[in-house]
Parts: sequence; structure tokens; C-alpha cells
Amino acid sequence: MSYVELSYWIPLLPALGFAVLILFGRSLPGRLAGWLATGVMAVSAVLALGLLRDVALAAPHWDLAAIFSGQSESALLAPGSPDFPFRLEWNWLAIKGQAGIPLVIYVDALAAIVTAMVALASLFIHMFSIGYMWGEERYHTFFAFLQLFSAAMLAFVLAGNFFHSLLAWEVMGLMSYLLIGFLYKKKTAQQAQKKAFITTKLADLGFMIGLFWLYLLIGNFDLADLASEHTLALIPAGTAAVIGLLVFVASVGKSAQFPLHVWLLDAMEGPTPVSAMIHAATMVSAGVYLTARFYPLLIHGHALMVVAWVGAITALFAAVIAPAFADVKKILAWSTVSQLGYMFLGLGVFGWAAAMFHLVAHAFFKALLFLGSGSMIHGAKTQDIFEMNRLKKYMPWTYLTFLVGSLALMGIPPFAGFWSKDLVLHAAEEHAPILWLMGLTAAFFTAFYTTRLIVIAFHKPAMPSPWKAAAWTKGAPWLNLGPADAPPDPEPPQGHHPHESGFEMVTALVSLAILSIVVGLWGSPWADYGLLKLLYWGDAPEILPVGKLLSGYVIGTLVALSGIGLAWYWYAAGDPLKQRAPLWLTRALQRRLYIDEFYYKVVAALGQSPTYVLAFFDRWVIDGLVDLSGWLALVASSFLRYLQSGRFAVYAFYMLLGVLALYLGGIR
Amino acid sequence: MTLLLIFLPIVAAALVGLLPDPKAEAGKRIALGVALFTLLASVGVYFAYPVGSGGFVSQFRLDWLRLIGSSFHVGLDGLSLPFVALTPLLTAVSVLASWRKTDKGFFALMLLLQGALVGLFAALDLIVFFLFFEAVLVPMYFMIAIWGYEERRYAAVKFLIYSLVGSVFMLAAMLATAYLAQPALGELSFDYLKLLSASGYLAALPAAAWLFWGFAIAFLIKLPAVPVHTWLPHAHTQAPTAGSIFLAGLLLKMGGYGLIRFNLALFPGELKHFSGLLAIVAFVSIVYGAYVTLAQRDLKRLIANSSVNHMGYVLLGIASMTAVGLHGAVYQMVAHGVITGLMFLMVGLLAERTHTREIAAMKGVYPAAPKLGGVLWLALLGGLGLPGLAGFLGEFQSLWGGFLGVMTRPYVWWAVFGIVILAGAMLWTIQRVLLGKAETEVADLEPYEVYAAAPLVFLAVLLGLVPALLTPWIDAGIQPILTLVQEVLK
Amino acid sequence: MTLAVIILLALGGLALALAAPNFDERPTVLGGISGTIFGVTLLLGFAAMHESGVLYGAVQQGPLTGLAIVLLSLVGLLAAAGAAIRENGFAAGSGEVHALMMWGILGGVLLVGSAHLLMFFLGLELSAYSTYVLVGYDRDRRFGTEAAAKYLMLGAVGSALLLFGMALLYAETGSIAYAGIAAGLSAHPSALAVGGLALMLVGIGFKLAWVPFHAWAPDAYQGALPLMAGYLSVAPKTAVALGLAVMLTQAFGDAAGMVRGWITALAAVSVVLGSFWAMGQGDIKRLLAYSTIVHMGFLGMGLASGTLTGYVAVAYYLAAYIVTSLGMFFSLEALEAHGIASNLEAWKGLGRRNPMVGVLIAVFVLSLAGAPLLAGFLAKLYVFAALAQAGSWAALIVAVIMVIFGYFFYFRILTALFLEEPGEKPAVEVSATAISLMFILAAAVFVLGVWPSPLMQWLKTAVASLMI
Amino acid sequence: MVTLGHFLLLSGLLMAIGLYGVLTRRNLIAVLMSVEILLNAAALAFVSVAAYRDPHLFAGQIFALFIIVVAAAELSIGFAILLNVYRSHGVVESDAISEMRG
Amino acid sequence: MSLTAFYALAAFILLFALLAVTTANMVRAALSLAVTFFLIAGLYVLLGSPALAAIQFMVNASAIPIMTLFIIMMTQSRNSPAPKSWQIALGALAAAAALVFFRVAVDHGDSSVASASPAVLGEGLLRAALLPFEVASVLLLLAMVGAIVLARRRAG
Repeated sequence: MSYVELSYWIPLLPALGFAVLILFGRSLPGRLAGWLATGVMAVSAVLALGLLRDVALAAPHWDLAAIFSGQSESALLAPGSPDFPFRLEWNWLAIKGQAGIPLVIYVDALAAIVTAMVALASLFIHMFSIGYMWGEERYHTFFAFLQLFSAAMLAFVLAGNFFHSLLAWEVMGLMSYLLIGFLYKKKTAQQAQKKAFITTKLADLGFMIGLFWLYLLIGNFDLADLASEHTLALIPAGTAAVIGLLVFVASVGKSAQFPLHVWLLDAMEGPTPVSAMIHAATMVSAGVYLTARFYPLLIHGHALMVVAWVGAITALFAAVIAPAFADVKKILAWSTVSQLGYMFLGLGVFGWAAAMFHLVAHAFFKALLFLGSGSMIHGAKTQDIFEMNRLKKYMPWTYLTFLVGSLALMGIPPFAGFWSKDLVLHAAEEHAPILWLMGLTAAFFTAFYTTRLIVIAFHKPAMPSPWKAAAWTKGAPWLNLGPADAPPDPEPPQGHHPHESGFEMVTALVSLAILSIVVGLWGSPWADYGLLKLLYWGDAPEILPVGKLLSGYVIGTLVALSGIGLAWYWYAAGDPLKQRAPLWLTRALQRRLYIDEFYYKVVAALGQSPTYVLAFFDRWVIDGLVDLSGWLALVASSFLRYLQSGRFAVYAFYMLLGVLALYLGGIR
Repeated sequence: MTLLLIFLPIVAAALVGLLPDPKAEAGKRIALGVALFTLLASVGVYFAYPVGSGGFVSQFRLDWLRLIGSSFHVGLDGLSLPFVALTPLLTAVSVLASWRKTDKGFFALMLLLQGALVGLFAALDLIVFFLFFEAVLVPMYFMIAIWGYEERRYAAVKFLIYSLVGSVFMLAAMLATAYLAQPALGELSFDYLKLLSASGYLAALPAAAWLFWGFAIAFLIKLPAVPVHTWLPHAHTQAPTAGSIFLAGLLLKMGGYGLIRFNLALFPGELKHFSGLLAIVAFVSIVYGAYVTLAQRDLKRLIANSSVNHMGYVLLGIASMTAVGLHGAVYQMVAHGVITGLMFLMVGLLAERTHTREIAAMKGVYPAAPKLGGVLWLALLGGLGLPGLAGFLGEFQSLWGGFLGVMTRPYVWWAVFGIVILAGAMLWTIQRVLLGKAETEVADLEPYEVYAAAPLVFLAVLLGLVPALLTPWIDAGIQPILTLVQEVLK
Repeated sequence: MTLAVIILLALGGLALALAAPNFDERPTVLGGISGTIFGVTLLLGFAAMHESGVLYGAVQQGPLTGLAIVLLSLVGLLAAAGAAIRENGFAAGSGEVHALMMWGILGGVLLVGSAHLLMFFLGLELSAYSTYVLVGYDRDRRFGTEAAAKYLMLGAVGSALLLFGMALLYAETGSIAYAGIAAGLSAHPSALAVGGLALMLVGIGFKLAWVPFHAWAPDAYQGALPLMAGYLSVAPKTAVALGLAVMLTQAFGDAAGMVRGWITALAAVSVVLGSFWAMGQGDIKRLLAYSTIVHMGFLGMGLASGTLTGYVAVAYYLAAYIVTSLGMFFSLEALEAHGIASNLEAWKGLGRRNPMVGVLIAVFVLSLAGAPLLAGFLAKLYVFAALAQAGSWAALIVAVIMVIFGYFFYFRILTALFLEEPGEKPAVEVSATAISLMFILAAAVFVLGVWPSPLMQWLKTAVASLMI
Repeated sequence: MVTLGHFLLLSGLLMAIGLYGVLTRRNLIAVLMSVEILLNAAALAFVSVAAYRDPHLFAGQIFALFIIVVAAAELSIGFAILLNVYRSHGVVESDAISEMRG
Repeated sequence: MSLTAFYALAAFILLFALLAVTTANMVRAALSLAVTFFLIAGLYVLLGSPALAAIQFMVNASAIPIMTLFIIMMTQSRNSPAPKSWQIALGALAAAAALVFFRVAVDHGDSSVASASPAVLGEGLLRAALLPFEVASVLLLLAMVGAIVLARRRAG
């Protein structure tokens, strides 16, 4: 029994875990619900790793060194097994005369790698949550939701049919919604969950329409079919571009790219493991994954530049804004937005494998960072980095792992981010120098805000937060799609001493820290590009000659170091509270460059503007006309009743009139 | 078997009506028993149906009105079976939902409705169809008018008159169809299957457009499509819980079912000719319905208006005239029956507890009553077309089919926005009603209420994940019609 | 057999009239006698259907006359039984009611069977005069007297116009026999004949209460005792409708097409205006009068269609209307006998004060409205089918639209019955006789609505003679 | 020569007069008298048609005979009703009997 | 037949008929009516039907006016109130309509009159119209019973 044949259990197990927990979770004692869910994820993760092993053995391998030296014709070392990519198919929804919607599990190298990544990240986040969520109301429900989310994400990754991709995609959206609002009694959480759902749902319309159009042209929703030249020949280039971009819109929404990034910051209202899992490691990168799956179409339609630009703008913009925040989770959320931008940038400049590499690497180190922040919050009882009190002293494990994650994020060798991000930047440099410059600038800011975070939270004693006064708590009219950048509540208790987190949480942190290093190394030249060998896709000209690569590594590292240096100079060496940007700039950044307000006051307001007009129209015009016709009948009736006057002579006259009418009618 | 499914409830209704004590407990027990028994029977018929070969099963035919060529002809096929099975299910749910009521008349009316609805879906004779179409009105009228909320009479009359407006034109069209088809058939017949064989002849008639609209008006009102939908908010809002479940779960389906059965099958040419217009109506229903939903302050009214949106997808699927779209239409109808039935069930139970339907007067229902709140949450999410629940597949297929249809394609581009608007309405409702801190005590679901909700929850999920429980039947019902349509259109 | 029926009815009425004063205290005896006679004539009617030939050159024997005997005897039988609802009889004496009704029925039979205008006229007058007296029967009822006066005078004018019309037809064709008239009329008759036909239609339309000859009906119904109103709503109408059918096929010859057009117009106007008038009524008998106008409109549409389906529809309509309308009026009679006036105000919450009575009345009202599974539904359905067959689309559309209005005003009764709160009003007791009669009629309404085939088949053979 | 037309015209004129009377008279007895004129007009028409156009059967004249009978019967019932009207309303005028309307 | 006699009779018939429907005094109106009917009997003679004329004289011109006079006395209706203006309008309209309607009658130009002897009439009555004859008796009976019923009050 190969792992491939068991692959459907990978999403199915957590789904069953969900069913069990939602139905019977309430009666499970103690932390059993958490352990049960973690156990289920562990089995899934083992299966996923097994699947990865199967794929690694069966997939074709390329000699990347040969490609680097320009001899691509002899690059294929091993052609791969004939039944690769693996495909399992069941009849799901059949319509006579149509392709219908078969249930397909499609496992190629990308799917296997991302599956393994998701399963592992989920496993550790589950484990972390056992301790983190303990004591919360609806403890078992939380794990049930996490399980279903994992199931959906795994199903999405493994789906071989775009309809099922959409299905899983939407279920992820739902779980994101439910988990953001897990603390449903908070008004801010309610607003945030609604905003997230509506924004992504709006974006998903593109996915839906794109699928319809695709089906119209090629007659099915099959993922593998899309990559075949025969199929692509059916689609005119212009149409391919439109379809590709429609789907890309959904990706932009899901991956919180500019200009649909607005929901992710508010999504930090959810519990920290949720932020780690959904809003850092997995779901948000599903958008990138989807774009990667539609890659043939985008290439066919010459639409990649749009993707690249969106990615580059987002990467830069988010990295610039991040230093303006004091909430540790929000800084990390901006960081996520920025890093996802890198992935799109990579995809957009033909760096497909690089982007995917970054996706996997980012998942681990960002999960690690979020869990670390969770641990910080857990220990310090505050989310504001200025209020955290020399955590390095109290939480050594947290500090150490957080530092690993940060270095990976900043792109310092030999951590994961270094290898993946610089590959992306190399691809950009080759295809669009201006995007490369934007990416480098973003890298500088990344290093800056990360260092700032570490210095202030871990090294400095607590200080009054300068940001609270400026916190923006404005509600919104009407539908209240609202940004909810409210101060975190409850207020931190005074005189609290931070402490290190429990066993499960630390284990999870350490495991992820190790993975953050391992994954990077697996894709590094020193490991003979093990990961990239699997991912490498056909003749994409994305990997550059070694010489140029090395220079890129050096430049990237220098930029990161300069960012660290500046932050160190300002915050570690100086007094953090003295370092202030001009007020207008602070305010603009804090208000997220007014983009949310634009959505509120313009887009949402315009979108809702017909509501009351139409409701009025419905009640008083359409229904009013109906009532009016009834009323007119009654009025007519009351007038006609005067004809029946009670007078005999009048009645006789009616008879005569009747005769006359008949006579005149008959005589013609 | 068909006869049993139709007449057992009717006979039982008479039995309940004749109980000496007007407040007899036996009334609801009989009603529940009959509903459950017919449910078992209908499920049996459903699964015994030969999906592969299709056609009509369990046919029964009896010369009835020989003079005008109408016979009591009933039978079941893949198109009607889902509804025939859904009817007793929702009846059972409604009985359980009304377990606190004691009036025997209420339960008798429910059984009467059940029988009439099954008869409607099983009818294979135009006159019989009309008979049951009308027969549904009277019990529903009384159910709303006697046991409804404060403006029940206005709502009941509106429901009655609106429905009649449609049905009388349908009757006229039926008569005209039969008489105009007489030369082709060589005899006067209201038999559906015979008329079906003459659909090519009917299509060539100069009066075909009139006939088409005669049928269509009735079904569009029942569906309901904007702008003939305004009976629905009143009726749904004012009806008692059971009445709302029937209305939403089954009565609206009469419209979509009729459109497929008659407008599509008998007048495909006209449907094709007017499909652009119908697509506009569908698009307007979807978007407009969603917007109006967004503005409601009354919880039941809100859900009622969401039905306008949901049934817009049905019309879109039908107007597309594609296999996919029709699948979507039927799927959406069944899904809507389950999910909106569930919504009304929960909202009804909630309104009984809080003694208000004002959204503004509710808050934090979920923490106060987790089971009720949780199920209502699920139902509302189902209402916004959440994937994994039945509603999504219906909407998706309808839109998909709509995109495949040439005439409907342009409107799909805009109809999809209805999804987001409705999502906004539903989420906002969830936020206002369910979330937040509990302010008042709300009793959680009683065991029997859990039993009422459980099958609907189960079905909502099951149909969202396992379409194979429905699509083969739809295929068996739709494909012969589509084949015929293609022949006629040639 | 026809002759036997005529003699039986004439002498039976005489006997009842003579015996009447002696049975004032025991009114049911007279009802029993009357019922027996009608029972016998009912059976004779079936036999009469197989006869042929013309009786003394005046009365045709045949299926249609037999049908008229059966239907009218049924009316008589039911009315005789209905008289028992008022257990203490009528204020002005009980016996003569039976005699008058019997003679009225005799008039109806003669009217249908007549072979020439004179017989038709006499039959019409016979049936009319009995109703004049019946409407004004209780002279202590102020409205009854008023109604009788108006009814009689309008009726007299109607008769005079009818007579004049007959005279003009006679002038045109030189004959008063149906066959002779038919021979003398062309498809485009002369102005004289058009005038004659128009005037004749007035007299006939008056009895059928077609607008604009309807004006007497609301007053007469409202003023009369419910039993009399019930008789009034079915007996003359059954006879005149069938008589008109005979005339259309036998007397009007080629001009029948034109007359059918008139009838369609009158019927359509009746249906529309009747519905509007019925909408705001508070008095149930008055409402039912307008309802009758509407029903006679529908019936007229069937008559005018001129097809076999149309004639069967008319016959079925009459049968259905007899049981439904009598059931309704019996209910009114039973309630009035217990002091509950026939208006919506007094009927509030009746369905809760006595559910049995409420449900039975609901059956009649729903049948009148045309709800499915009841006789009224099929009656309308057949008429509509006939219209479709004849291609009278405009009439069909008008008719179906007016069905909606019908529901609207009939449901006002149901609203009063079931939806209004009874308030302080006491429970309602109704005599066992009344309940059983109502139940029998309701059952008949239901059976006719569900399983009409045997009746339909029989009616078809009866009216088939019209088509030759 | 006196033709049938003369008689028909005369009876028509009588009809018009009778109708005028029916519509304008407020005393109900006078209305019934006008009705009598109408009936006589019809009878006259029958008789004249019989004389001119039905020389063998004289059906119209027999008809006229019956009209006279019917008129008498009608009057007797009519007067009985009018007497009741007089008893209950105090007058026999059309204004009095216009209580039912609508 | 004498045109003069016809015109003279017709003129007086119309005159008295007009009087009968317009005179306020009820007794005068009844008497005018009697005269009208009497003159119509004259027309019947002109039309060659003396038997009918006799019956007309006995019933319509004598019995009915007398009955009418009785009823006029019993109800104390001395005068018929003057018609209201809308009544006159309706009446005039109706009469005019009737005239429009009857203009067609003039076209009939038959001029030979067949006279019906009482024997012919009697035979027709009892042979051709036997059943109507019997029915008429029932009709009269009905009228009698009806009149009695309407007039009497129940004993006790």
C-alpha cells in the first residue's frame, strides 16, 4: 500500500476529527480534545510525509547544475515514474453529456510538498494550542474548527478539480471567519470576521466566473488538463489573460494582497494560533498556490506582469507600514502581507519554483513567529511590544525560537528566508530590475521592523506605549464592515511578571524553529537544491547562473544587515520612545494609508447605497401597486354599488337599456 | 404507492378533523405518525427508482373527466421524486416544530397540505396538476390566517389572491393548450405525456407565446420572481412556524417545478425566445432580493426576502436551458427547501421564545442558547450559499449553467454580486442576533425540537458533500426533457 | 311519463293547497306529502328521458325534458325537506309554500319542454308567479314585502317585453312554434327579428338575473326567507337555463349565433359587475344574490359556447349549483331559525361557536368559490373548457380573472366564520334535521366534485339531443 | 289601407307610453296600470299579426287570450302584494320601497 | 278596413293611454285605462275577431279597472305624486328609445285581414292549445292561492 493510495485520508482524517469534536467534544475531559486533534494531525502529517517520500521517488529530477550552465537539453536526470503525477479519481457529481465534477486527488511535487508543509505546520500549531487555549470557553470547538480548517486546506492542496479547489477554498474562508470571531462577544472580533469574509467572498467571485469561463472553453474543471498544450490551444490568449486575472483576483483577496489586504490586519482579532495557522502559514498562501496552479493560463495570456506588480507593491507597501505599529501581532500581519507579496512577485517574474520555495519556507518561520508572539502574549498578558518587559530574561525559549524565526524572515543566512527570498529577488532582477529594487527596499524594511520588534519586546523594559493615544477606534456607518484597530483589551494587569510558556507550546516552537532551518537548507545550493529539483518546472528560465546568484546573496544579506543596523542604532542603542516620525506620517501609516477608510466610505457605502432605496421601492412601489390595485377594486366596487340604487324605476330603466344595447349590437 | 403517498395524508387529515375533542393530543400524534410513515415510504420509492433507465414509475391512471379528456394520472420520475420525498420530511419537521400547539385543525391542515403537494408533484395530467395547485391554497390560507402573527389576515388574503391570479391564467393556458393540441393528438387530452408528444406541434402554434406566459405567470408568482414576489414577505412573516416551513420548503418549489415540467417541456421554443427576459428577471431577483434582504428589521421577513434571492438562481438555471443549469435549479430548490426550512424552523422557535421578531430586540442568542444559536448560525450560513452545505452546489450549478447558456451569460457576470450582498445580510444578521453577550434568558432547544432540526441539518450537510444522492435522479428527470427540447428546437 | 308528471304536479299542488289550512300545526306532514310527490316525479323523470314525441303539440317529450324533471324534482324534494328546518312552520301558514313550489316546479318543467312560445310563456309565468308570492310570503317582513313588490313589477315589465318580443318574432316568421320560428330566421335577421330576439332575451335574462336585468335579485334574496331565496336561486334558473338551451338549438335557427353572442356579452357583464357588487356586502343573502348573478354569468358563458361540452357544463353547473346553493341557504335558514341573522356581523366566530356548522358552511362557500375537489370547481372547469373549445378566449380570460374576485368575496364569509373572535356571543345549536340536511348536501357537493363521471355521462346523454 | 305596419306601430306607441308610465309613475298602482298597457300592447300586436299573417291557426289571437288571463292573474297577485306594502309602509309609493340598496 | 276608423281609434287609444299614465288623479287614470282597453277591443273588431273583442271588453275593460278602483280605494291613493324630474328624463328617454326601436315595424305592408270567428278561436283553444289552456287554469289557481296567502294572517 503506497502512501499515494492513502492520500485521501490526509484531509479526511481531520475532517472526521472535526465531526467527532463538534458532536462529542463537549464531553471530553480536560485537554483531551486538544490532544485528540493533535494526534489526528500527527497521523495526517505522517501520511503527508510518506506521500512526499513517494513523490520524491517517483518524480522526475532535473540536473539543475546543467541548467545553470546552459545545457538544458540534458537536464532531465530521471524521467520519473509513468504514473506520475499521481491521480485518484471518483465519480462525484455526474451530469449526462457534461464532464460534471469528478472528485480528483492530484499529487505532483508541488502538491506533495505543500501538503507536507501544511500538515506539519498544522500539527505544531495544534500542539501549541493545547496549552495556549486551555481555559478558554469552547475549548473543544476551537480544535474542531482547527481540524476542519486543516482538512479544507489539505483538500485544497490535493484537489485535482478546480471546483473542489473552490469548495475547499470557501470552507477555509468560513473557518477563517469562524476563528477570527472565536471570541464572539467582542464587537471588534465580530466586525473583523465579517470584514474578512465579505472581502474574500467578493474576491472569490472572480474565481467562480473564471471557472465558468474556463469550463465554457475547455469543458471541464480539471487541474491537470489546464497545463496541456492541447487545452491551452482552445483558449485565445486574451481570454486566457482575463480568466487568469479573474482567478488572480480571488488570490489577491485570499492572500491579502494590495488592494484587498485590508481584512488581514483585523483578522488578528482571532486567537494567536489562528493567526499563525490561517493568517500566516497556510490559508493566506493558498492564494499563491492557486495562482501557481493557474500558471499555464497566465503565461499563455501574458498576464504575469500584473501578478508581479501587485506582489512587488504589496511587499514594499506592507513592509513600510509595519514599523508604524506597536501590536506584535499586527506587525507580524503586515510582515505576512509583505512576504506573500514576495511570493507573487516571484510568480510574476517566472520564478515559479522560487516562489513556491518561499511559500514553504515562509509558512514555517511565520508560523513560528506567530506562535512565538502568542507565547509572548501569553506570558506578558499584552500585545503591545512597548509594554512587554525584557522578555528575554523571563522567556528564554521563546526568545531563542523567535530569534530563529526573525532571522529567517530577515533573510540572514543560513535560515530559510535567506535562500527562498533571494531566489525570488534573483528572478526579479533578471526580468524587471525595478521590481527587484522594490523587493530589496522591502527587504531592508523587513529587517528594520523585525529588529525593532525584537529589541523593544525582548531587550527593553516595559514603557508606556506611545501608540495607544493615537489608536484609531472609529466605527463605521451602516453595514459596519469596519476596521477594528482598537486597543487590545483587556488592559494589562499592573505589576505582572512574565513567565515561560508550558511544555506543549515550547515543543511546538522548537520544532518549528528546527523546520525553519531544515527547509531552507533543503532548498539551498549546499543541499544540491533538493527541494528545487522536485519543484523545477519544465523549461522555466528562472534559475540563474551560479555567479550571479552569489552576488545576489551578498547584496540581499547586506541590505538586511543595514536594516538591522539602523533599527539597532535607533532602538537598542537609543531610547525607543525618542524615535518618532513626523505626526502626519505616523498617522497616515497608522491609518493604513487611509485605504480602509476608502473602502468604508466609498466602496462599501456605494455597494450598500441601493439597499434602503430598493427596500422602500419594494414595500411602497411594487407592493404598493399591488395594494393599490386591490384598493382600486374596492373603490370601484363601492362606486358601482351606487348603481344598485334601490329605485324601481331605475332598475326598469336598466332593463330597457339592456334591450337597446342588445338591439343595437345585433342590428349592426 | 403514489396514491398512498397522496391520499393517506388526506384521509388522515379528515380523520384528525373528525376527532371529537378540538384540542386532542391524538391529532398531532396521528399527523407525526402519518408523516413519518409516508416519509419512509417515499424514501423507499426514491431509492427504488431505476435511475439508469429513468421514466415514470408507480403510475396510476383512472378515467376521470372523460368528456374533456382528463384522467387522474399520477406518476413519479426523477424530477418529482426529490420533492415527493422532501414533502413528508418537512411535514414531520413542521409537526414537531408545532408540538406545543394543540389545535387538531392545525395538524389536519398540515396533512392536507402534504397530500396536496405530493399530488401536485406527482400529477401527470394538467387538470390534476391544477387541482392540486389550487388545493394547496386553501389550507395554507387558513394556516396563515388563523394561526399566524398579528397581520395574518392581510398576509393570507394577499397570498391567496396573488396565487389565484397566477393559477387562473395557468388554467386558461392549460385549457387552450389541450384544445389547440387536439388536432395533433387526434383527441382531446390533458394528459401530460400525450401533450409532451405534441410539443413540436405546440411550438409551431401562433398562440404559443400566450400559452407559455399563461403557465409562466403562475409559476413566476409562486417562485417568486421580482416583481411579482411581494406576497412572499408578508406570507412568510405572518405564517406560523410550520406554515413558513411549508411555504419556503415546498410551495415555492411548485413554481420552479412547474417551469421545468411545463414551460420547458411543452414550450421550449418560447422559453428559448424569452430566455433573455427571464434571465433579466432572475438577475434582478438575485441582486434586488439580496439588497432588500439587507434592509429588513424583522428576522422572519429577512429570511423571507432571502428566498427571493435564492429562487432567482432557480430561474436563472432554468432560463439557461442547459443540463447544468437545470441541475442547478433542481438542486437549488431541494437545498433551499432544506436550508430555508431549517432557518424558518429556528427563527420560529426563537420568536416563540423571545416573543418578538425584531432583530434589534435580540442579542447574544448564541451564548444564551448554544444549540438553538448554533443551528441557526449554520442555517444562516447555509442561506448565504456556504460551500459544504447544500445551497452552494445549487447556486454554483445554476450560475455555471447560466454562464453556459448564451442568453443568460451576460447576467451571470452581475448576478454573482448577489452572493456577496446576501452574505453581507446574513453575516450582519448573525452578528446582530447571535453574537455578543447574552442579555436575556432564552430557553435552549427541547429534545423534540432537536429531532425536528436534526434531519434538516444532516441533509443540508449531506447534500453539500454527496451530490450523488440527488444528481442521478435529476439526470433521469431532466435528460428526457432536454432531449425532447433539442428535437423541438431543431 | 311527462304527462303523468305534469298531472301529478298540478293536482299535487291543488291537494296541498286544499289541505294546507288543516295542517298549520303539523307542517312536516305537508312537507312529507310534497317530498313524496317529488320523489315520484323524480323517478318518473328518469323514465321520461326515454320518451319521444310532442304532447298535445305543446310539450316535447324527451331526454331534455326528463332531465328538467329530474333536476327540478330534486329541487322540489330538497326544498320540501328544507321546509322542515323551520320546525314551527312559517308565520303565514306552512302548507301553501309547498303548493306554490310545486306549481312553480311544474312551470319549470313545462318551460323546458315547451314546443312553442305560448307554452314557454305560460311555464315561465307559472314559475315566476310562485316566486313572487314566495318572496313576499311573510308579510310581516318589511324587506320581504318591498322586495316582492319590486320583483313583481319588474317581472311584469319583463314579461311584457318578452311578450312583445314574441309578437315581433311571430310577425317576422308567422309562427309561434319553435320549428316555424327557426325556419323563418336567417343568420342575419331583419331588424324586426333582431328586436324580437332582443326583447325575448330580456324576459329570459330577467329570470336568470343577468346584468342589466338583475336588479331585482339582491332585494328579493335579501327580503325573502332563506328557504324561499334558496328556491328562488335554483328552481327558475334551472328551468330557464335549460329552456334557453332548447330555444337556442330549436327556435332560433340560424340566428342562434347572434343570440349566443348576446348571451356571452350579458354573461361577461354579469360576471364582472356581479363580482364587484358582491365585494362590499355585509348581508349574506344579498351577497349570495350577487354570487348568483356571477354564477349565472358563468353558466351563460357555457350556454353561449354552443358546444356539447358547453351544454354538459351547463347541466352539470345546474346540478352542482342546486346542491351547493340549497345547502348554503339551508344553513342560513337553520341559523335564522335560531336567531342568528344572515349577516357577517352576526356570523362572527361561528366556526368556533359550532365547528360542525362552520365546516359545512365552509364546504358550500368553497364550492361556490370554485375550490377544487368540490362540485363548484368542476362546474367552472367545464364551462372554461367549453369556452376554450369554442375559442372564446376573451370570455375565458374575463371568466378566469373574475374567479379571483370570487375568492375574494366568498372568503369574507369564511373570514367571519373562522377568523373573527366570537366575543361574547353564545354557542350555536342547530337542529338535527338541519345538520343532517346540510351534511347530505355537503357530501353531495364533495362527491360531485370528486367523482362526477357517472353523472357526467348521464348528463351527456341527456343534452346530446340538443346537438342534433 | 290599414296594414300590419299600422297596428305594429300603434302597439309600439302604446308600448312607449306604457314604459313612460312605468318609469314616471310614483304610485305603484299606477305603475301596475302602466304594465297593463304594456301587456295590452303586446296582445294587440299578437292579434294583428294573427289577423294579417296567420289566417289558418290564429295562434296569435289565442296567445292574446292567454295574455289577458295572465294579466289578470298578475294583477291579483300584484294587488295583494301592494296591499301588504300599504300595510307595512303606509303608502304604496315607489319612494317607500327603496330601502334595500347597494 | 276603414283607415278612418283605425286612425280615430288609434288616436283615442293613444290619448287615453297617455292620460292613464300621466293623470295625477288615480281614479281618473283608472277610468282612462278602462277607456283605452275598451277602444282596443274596437281594434280587435276591426281585426276580425269579435270573440276576442268581447273578452277584452269583459276582462280588461271592465273587471280589471274595477279591481284597480277597489285597490285604489283600499290604499287611499287619491293621487299619484308628480314624477320627479329624473323620472321624467328616464321615462322620456325610454319612450324615445322604444320609438327608435319600433320604427322597423312600419315596413310591414300586409294588408289583407283574415277574420277569426269565435268558433275557429274556440276550437283552436281547446284543440291546438289544450295543454296551455289547462296550464292557464293552474296559473289562475296559483294566483288565487297566492293572493290569499299574501293577504291572510295566520290564525293565532
